[in-house]
Amino acid sequence: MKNKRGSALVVGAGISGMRSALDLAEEGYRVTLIDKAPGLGGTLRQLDYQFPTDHCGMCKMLPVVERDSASQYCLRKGFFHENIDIMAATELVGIEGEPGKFQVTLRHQPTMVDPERCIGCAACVTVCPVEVPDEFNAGLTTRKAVYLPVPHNVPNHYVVDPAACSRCGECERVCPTGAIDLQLEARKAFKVLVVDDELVVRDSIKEWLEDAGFQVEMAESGVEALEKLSQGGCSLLLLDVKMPGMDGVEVLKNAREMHPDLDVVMMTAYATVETAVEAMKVGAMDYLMKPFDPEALVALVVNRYRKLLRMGEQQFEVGAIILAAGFANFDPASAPDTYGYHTFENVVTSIEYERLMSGTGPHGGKLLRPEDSQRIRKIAWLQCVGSRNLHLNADYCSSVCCMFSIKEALLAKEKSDGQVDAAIFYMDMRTFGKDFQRYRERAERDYGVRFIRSRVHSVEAGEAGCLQLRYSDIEGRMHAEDFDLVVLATGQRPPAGSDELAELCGVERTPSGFFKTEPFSFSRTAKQGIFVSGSFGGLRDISESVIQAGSAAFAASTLLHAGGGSLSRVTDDEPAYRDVTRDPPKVAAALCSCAGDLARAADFKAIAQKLEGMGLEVFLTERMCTREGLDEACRVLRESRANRVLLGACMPYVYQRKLKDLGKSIGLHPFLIEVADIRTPAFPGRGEDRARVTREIASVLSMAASRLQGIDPLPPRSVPLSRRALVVGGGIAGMTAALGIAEHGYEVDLIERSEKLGGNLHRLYRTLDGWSPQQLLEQTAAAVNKHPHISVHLEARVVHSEGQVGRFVTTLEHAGGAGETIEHGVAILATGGSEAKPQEYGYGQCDAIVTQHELEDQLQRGQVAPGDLTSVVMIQCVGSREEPRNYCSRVCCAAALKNALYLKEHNPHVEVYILYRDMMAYGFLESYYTQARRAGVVFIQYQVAAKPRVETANGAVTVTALDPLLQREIALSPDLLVLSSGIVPSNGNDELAGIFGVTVNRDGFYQEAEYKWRPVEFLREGVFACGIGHSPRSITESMAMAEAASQRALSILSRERTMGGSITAQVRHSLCSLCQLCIEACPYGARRYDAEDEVIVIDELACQGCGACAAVCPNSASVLRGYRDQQLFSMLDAALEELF
Amino acid sequence: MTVQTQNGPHEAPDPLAAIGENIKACMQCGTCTGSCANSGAMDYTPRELWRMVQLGLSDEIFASKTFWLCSSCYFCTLRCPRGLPLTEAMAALKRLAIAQGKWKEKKSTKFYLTFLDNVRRYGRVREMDLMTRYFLSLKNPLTPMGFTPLGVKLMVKGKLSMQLPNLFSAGKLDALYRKVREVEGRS
Amino acid sequence: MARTAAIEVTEGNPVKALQEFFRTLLERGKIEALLVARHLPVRNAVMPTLVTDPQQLAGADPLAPVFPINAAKVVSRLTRKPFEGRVAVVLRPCEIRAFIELVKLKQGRREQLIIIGMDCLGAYGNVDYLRFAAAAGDGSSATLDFIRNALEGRGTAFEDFDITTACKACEHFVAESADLSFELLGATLGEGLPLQANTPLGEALLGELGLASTREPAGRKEAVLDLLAQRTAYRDRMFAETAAATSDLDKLMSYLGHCVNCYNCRVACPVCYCRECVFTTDVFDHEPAQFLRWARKKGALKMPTDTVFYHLTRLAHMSTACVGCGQCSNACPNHVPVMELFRTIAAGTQRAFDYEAGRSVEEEPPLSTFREKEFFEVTGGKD
Amino acid sequence: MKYFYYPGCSLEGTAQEYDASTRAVMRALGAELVAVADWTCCGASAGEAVSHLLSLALPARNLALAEQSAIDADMLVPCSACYLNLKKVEEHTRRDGTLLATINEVLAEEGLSCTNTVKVRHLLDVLARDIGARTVQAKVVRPLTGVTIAPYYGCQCLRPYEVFDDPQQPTSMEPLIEALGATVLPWQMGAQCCGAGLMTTKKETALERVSVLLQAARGADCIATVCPMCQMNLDSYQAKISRMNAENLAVSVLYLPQLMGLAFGLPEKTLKLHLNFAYAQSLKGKMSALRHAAEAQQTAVGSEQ
Repeated sequence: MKNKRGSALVVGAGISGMRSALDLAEEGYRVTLIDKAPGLGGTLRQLDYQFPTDHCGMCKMLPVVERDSASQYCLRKGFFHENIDIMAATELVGIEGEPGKFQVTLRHQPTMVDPERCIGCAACVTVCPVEVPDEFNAGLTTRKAVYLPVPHNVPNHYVVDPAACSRCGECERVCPTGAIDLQLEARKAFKVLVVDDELVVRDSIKEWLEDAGFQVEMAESGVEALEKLSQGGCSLLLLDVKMPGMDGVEVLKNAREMHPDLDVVMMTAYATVETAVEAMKVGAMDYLMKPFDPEALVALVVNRYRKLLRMGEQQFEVGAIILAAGFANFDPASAPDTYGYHTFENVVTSIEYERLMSGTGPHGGKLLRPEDSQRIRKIAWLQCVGSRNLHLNADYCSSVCCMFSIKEALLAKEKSDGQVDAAIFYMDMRTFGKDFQRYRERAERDYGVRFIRSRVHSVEAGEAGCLQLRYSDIEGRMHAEDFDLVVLATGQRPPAGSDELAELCGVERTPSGFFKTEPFSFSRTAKQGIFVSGSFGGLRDISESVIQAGSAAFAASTLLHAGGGSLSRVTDDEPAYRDVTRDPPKVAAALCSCAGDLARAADFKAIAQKLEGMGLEVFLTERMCTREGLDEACRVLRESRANRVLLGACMPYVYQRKLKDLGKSIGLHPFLIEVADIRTPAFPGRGEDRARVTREIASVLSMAASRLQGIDPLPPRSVPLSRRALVVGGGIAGMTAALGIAEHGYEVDLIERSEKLGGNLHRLYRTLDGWSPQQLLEQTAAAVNKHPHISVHLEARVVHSEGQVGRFVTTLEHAGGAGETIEHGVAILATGGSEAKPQEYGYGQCDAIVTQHELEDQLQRGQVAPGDLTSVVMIQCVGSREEPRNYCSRVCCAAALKNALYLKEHNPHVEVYILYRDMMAYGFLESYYTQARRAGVVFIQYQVAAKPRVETANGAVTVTALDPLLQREIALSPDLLVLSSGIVPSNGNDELAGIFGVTVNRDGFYQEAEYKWRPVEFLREGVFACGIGHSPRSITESMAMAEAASQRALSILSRERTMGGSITAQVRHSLCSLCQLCIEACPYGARRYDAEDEVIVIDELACQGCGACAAVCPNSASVLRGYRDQQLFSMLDAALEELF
Repeated sequence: MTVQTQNGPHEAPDPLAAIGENIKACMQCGTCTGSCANSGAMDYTPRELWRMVQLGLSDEIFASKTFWLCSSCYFCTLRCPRGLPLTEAMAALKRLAIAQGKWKEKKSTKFYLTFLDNVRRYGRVREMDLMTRYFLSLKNPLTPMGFTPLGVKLMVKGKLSMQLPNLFSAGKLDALYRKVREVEGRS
Repeated sequence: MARTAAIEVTEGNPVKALQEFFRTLLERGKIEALLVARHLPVRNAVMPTLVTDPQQLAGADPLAPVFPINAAKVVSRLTRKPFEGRVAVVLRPCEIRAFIELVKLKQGRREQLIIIGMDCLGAYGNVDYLRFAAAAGDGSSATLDFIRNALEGRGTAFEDFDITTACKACEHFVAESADLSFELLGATLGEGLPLQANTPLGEALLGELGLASTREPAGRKEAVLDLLAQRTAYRDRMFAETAAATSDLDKLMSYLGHCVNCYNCRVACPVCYCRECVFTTDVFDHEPAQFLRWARKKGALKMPTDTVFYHLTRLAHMSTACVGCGQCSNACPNHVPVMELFRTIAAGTQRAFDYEAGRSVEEEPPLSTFREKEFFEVTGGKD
Repeated sequence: MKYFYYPGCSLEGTAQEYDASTRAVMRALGAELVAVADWTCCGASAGEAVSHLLSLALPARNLALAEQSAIDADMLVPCSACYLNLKKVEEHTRRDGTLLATINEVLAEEGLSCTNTVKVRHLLDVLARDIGARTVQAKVVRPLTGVTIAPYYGCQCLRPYEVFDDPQQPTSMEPLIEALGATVLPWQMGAQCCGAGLMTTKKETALERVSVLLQAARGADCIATVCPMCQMNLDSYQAKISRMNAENLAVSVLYLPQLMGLAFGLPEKTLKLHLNFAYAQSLKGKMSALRHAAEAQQTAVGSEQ
């Protein structure tokens, strides 16, 4: 479906990588998506459950419009998209050229198993003699050297772990499809020269390496080594530092002179480490410390071997590069004794806990202690492990762990029917996201999760295999409590390989190692054309990563568009297929005998007879998995002139992505081609009863044949789209969205209810990191106003809208009452919100009580001079984080820190007290919290049950707060009391939502389609949300969201016409009783009742063909194309006929 | 009880301020307390003590015995997420208490002062002399009894240096001590 | 909140009292029209009739022990779209409950409607009623006989028949959801017929009509509980017998063996609302060759096919909405105990969804709401 | 291998056996110890409690003395308290840019100056990293077979500065003990505080700490220490604590070099084992058995020849 010139490389195929890749692919760009790991999905592969639903839901990221271009099954199992080339086990190793025209070099790690041929039968696993810890289960279980990197992938291919493989060759021998090639010869050709004056060292190394399949030569002195080197053929030199005569460094220098590309690894004792390090400066690649650990030595050589072979390097040109390499979890073992991790088996990281709890984990989902498989009764979560810790170079908050732990605690409660005691030890519970606060309260109130505000120092051995935590509670009482399991909420770190990537890209990094981005952007680096996506940019949960990934895709898209990509098409949308609508069904079946293997297991003659009896034409082929096999099948099918095609092969999912090509080749629309899995009935281990296998295969095939015979041959319709966007709200989010879309060449109408653009930006003068919102406002507004594609409608309101994605008609009312009607394909709602007016703490009674915005404004105008102040008190969470406004406004803690630091900077003597509940200094904001503490701002925690008291008398304010630690009241008499009152959504949101057929949540913020996976979309297709109308967020966060929303909108705007899915619902109006049950049942909001025509209408683009409507309809007035009752009946008949 | 914070930046610098400066970044997470082997014997936990330092509750701090109970094991310092020099701050509190004569803990203070005097005199510790002077300084005839058994044991083993006290000549490190006092007095 | 007024009963004839009350409603312009069961001039027929002229109320008799159709269907036809004014409908509790189901299925509207109900003492089957009425001479006397017999403890059995099985198993004989309902149970007719308002609308109407309040008759509660106990016991016996009779596929096939696919039960069913039943569409328009294939497979094929399938499908579609009015059995030409089967299955499906058909318009139909964590006993708590 | 040797006051007095065994063992291992002439006290814990500057000037004086001798060597310090005080000079002056000048102003009184060029190394650090278990093993003539040893590190060689071992779960002593042929007692207390700092001033608190340690060491023949305060603290109050707990908690507490010396076959007198209060029967018995066995073997070998 690629229809635009321009392509991008996305590095990292976790959530954010997939999101960025999909965003660009859906827009029509070609994307190469690579990942170092042998499977896709990043961290999410290992997580079964996600907040807030405590389910998965990743599949919701898949395209809704034009969904046939991508896979439509569980995304954790894998995915494909026509415009995305996916390369697993692949690294980016070179970038040259310039933005829009990068030459990138990729390196593929060989998996030794041909994925095209591997049918996942597991024959190799049964014979593999090696067992190693399985990283998928965080080392809690073991696997073989040939294994499935992600056990639930579909299709799933085995890979060989070369480090663990003993090269016995058994797997090669038993593989029924010849998919495994261990490349044993190549290894033998890899010659290692070992140079050491001690014979015992040389001998043992030789033995280890030869066992590992390498060729080894030895030299006992530098001179001998150089002589052997001069004969050539040596791939790697293992070189002792300290030798009599010519020492290691000298040999190194000479050797490198002889062979400048020679790979050299030094061998050293502790005493000469410094020399070894020096040697690395003159060309050694690495060093090994004596005494040697044989495993580490062999691993190092294997590693060098693989790097040197440069297997499967590939170069090509891309316009933009998106780095979505994700994050690494802090490894507690990397720091000295973090909470007894690795000392006690029952101390696990949050990811390990996740695997422990998983149905595919070591205990099948039962909560048992890793050490002794005893039932777990008490679990403690320790927060901020590797985060918020200056010792560990982590002056940041990892942002995700609080929610992660609450989720894990809830799951423990649910899995155990509330029997497990769950305690979370924390410093601040950072529930700053949408609905996080209520989630936390639910955990505490409804599930009895204990929240203990205390950081634990260390984990010690307790009674009966338990672990003991000693801690002081908030009131100073000491406790020593035993737990069965301690879960370390490990924070985020830049991922492994960041150093290389940073160097490769030439991008600067923050002191903690994250990539630096430009002001007011989380995705643009200083290096043009290179963007960061998702958590790789630092410290984000799924929802924010998805938003961020959209923003990165948007930035890349803008660049590609500027390169002329966006508007010029390079390929046709749809190939021409034969019109078969009027022909009677004629089904041809091509069956793969798997090179005779299947033909031996089953009676293909009988099967063919059976199918022929049903009126099918049957062809037998061999190895349809190979190019030649498929070509051969195409040829016979083309010649048969059949108008329905049935393929009998293995792994239907593999063919799903080939169907379009196949269809093109035989001129038949892919939805008229069906793939039936005939391999599974003959899997090894299922018995060799030939009659059973024959019966099962025949049954599978005749079912599919029946379905094909009854299929409605009308091809899916394409729908014309209006390529114009409507953006409601002229704040920074709205302006950013409008500009983003207009920059891509599409017309935008920007509607603003007030008389000027800019919204809240008018009230902000500084950001915490020192940038100027005013300058941003000025530049953005100017760009919007002069953009030829943007029509700004000031003092205008949306009063009506109808239609569906691609074809909305919306009516505006202008200030004078004049109306205007606009046709548009998408709508973005960016109507924002504002600072809440406080109702409490004496606001309004006295001039000395102001809000954070007011303080900022008064400071800016000089109405308040820091030098005149002696004492300022700020109260956080005013009117928020409790019902009815039970959410965190996310920006107030940052605002308080900003204003407090400003005051301290301009008057170091001013006393600033911040009364807070939990400082929401998430992500990199933490460093400002540290700064503020260091600057002497006094932070006093308060609890909702004992809020500060404010009294005013004669214009003077006194604030009394209870310090929970000392259990004492602290009386303050500030010159200024500043209230952080939080954000409320704009009062028009509700009405506007009604007009566009979308909803708001109970707090009045827009209700997105799905909090994590579709954060900028509404359930109603074609309508998007961004900015603080969706949820409170900072300027940069709002802009990122606006960019993500524009990017989603662009995927629709980028086409003149678009295709509905081949499987969609239809209404047989003559049968319909208009009970509207189907509307209720539709999870995509794709159905509505047209009262005027008294019919049920389906939005074909929004319909995802799930069939809920058909299920709920009693008389099949609602039907699903391709799955009509008659088809299913005949499939049932076919199935029963063969099995009885 | 209510804590009144003093408004006004222009008062004399609080002697506690220097210590407060070092632990300003403390966020009362409680890590220190969790590790403190002696917290059970303390009247305020370290977590509370640092809070009191932040709030400038000088009188109560020096009335407490918390910092005297610090045995310098450095566990708290090791794991303080803010990297604060907590053990040093405990020592600084001892120092301040001694300097201001706010010693509730007579034994500790006397011991430290006697010890350093011993070093000033001889350059190295002369244990017999040190113990004799320490017990004299306590002016408590019963205190030495607590140590007698060990002292006797040590003497029997010949482990106490028996060099005779040199009461009248100048001390070995007089000059160095004098200079330290001079430099410290300057700031 | 509930308010009770007493309607004067003359000559010990509650039917007359009701007619008077309806007349007042029409004459005082409170309603545009009244839908009520009325004796037709011909052969003791009692049919729902839409009356606008107060003079035409003479034959109105909502207490006649018969309802040839469940009038919910008629009310649904009346109310699918807005109309002028207000209409009162006099319905039995099972008719009201069926109508509530139809409202949820967008097949009717509660707005502009005053629903008047009554304590239902049961009804005879259509054919039985003709014999009963004929024996009494005319319909009006038959009704009075029936009421006296029922209320005075003489029972409702007559000759060799009684009220229908559905009625005997019905525990919803009080019209709880009606705006106004006549309370026969426990009433002393000489002191007037109690008329209870169950809704604000009903209350307002009582107020407008200036009817004096009265107290609930002393014996009512006991009378209701007594009847409920009888009905529930009967019902549970019926459930047990039906479950035993249909406990496997063979028994079920024999239970439904007499079905001739006439679809009368479906036509009579008030909650079977499809414009056209799927069984009469092309879906079941099997290819001729298909019959032969089926026949070949088993060696013999009963015709017509799809009878059991038909009932199972209807159970799947409608058992959650079944109110147990019994019209299906009433309509069956071959005496298939359809009602017994439906009520037995419905008891299970409605319990499973914690749903009761006809209880309230607010309660969403089970299949239109999605609850993430339901049927733990089936899923075992797995996702 | 050459090191400056700073014994510190304890090693002249209460810990003479530590001094003697360190010297003997280092000699056996081929390391030369150069005395720091005219060294003075590091200030111990008293310095810091009284004067910050004095607490740094005292150790700096010793570093300055070593620097003066113009030998390129690290300074070996067996006493953990001295080690930390000496180490602090480097760490503090690095943190505070003007501090070194101030210290030198004080040292100038004695014509000395410190530039932080001499690296301060704890004895355990030197044994574990410079010498290593393999070299140690090579010197063993009388393996401590069957002897179970609890490695006890104490605080100040581990904390606050993480130089050569994990400050909370240290292991550096283990390979050394194993090299001697002994068995390492698995316990969690190696890095816990013994409370020595409070023994003179807060005796009850300190005794409680020792008690916890001795109880945890049940099963060991010996606790190996590398700090004179820890040794004395664990060594001297065993009877009292046993009475308090109504349980005999007596266990030998030897300095690590003493144990090494035993395995190297050095005479007990050289190692001054008679100065340890708690050289308990269990260990003594095992040691003499080992000695007899070794002698018997030697005799046998001798007669064969």
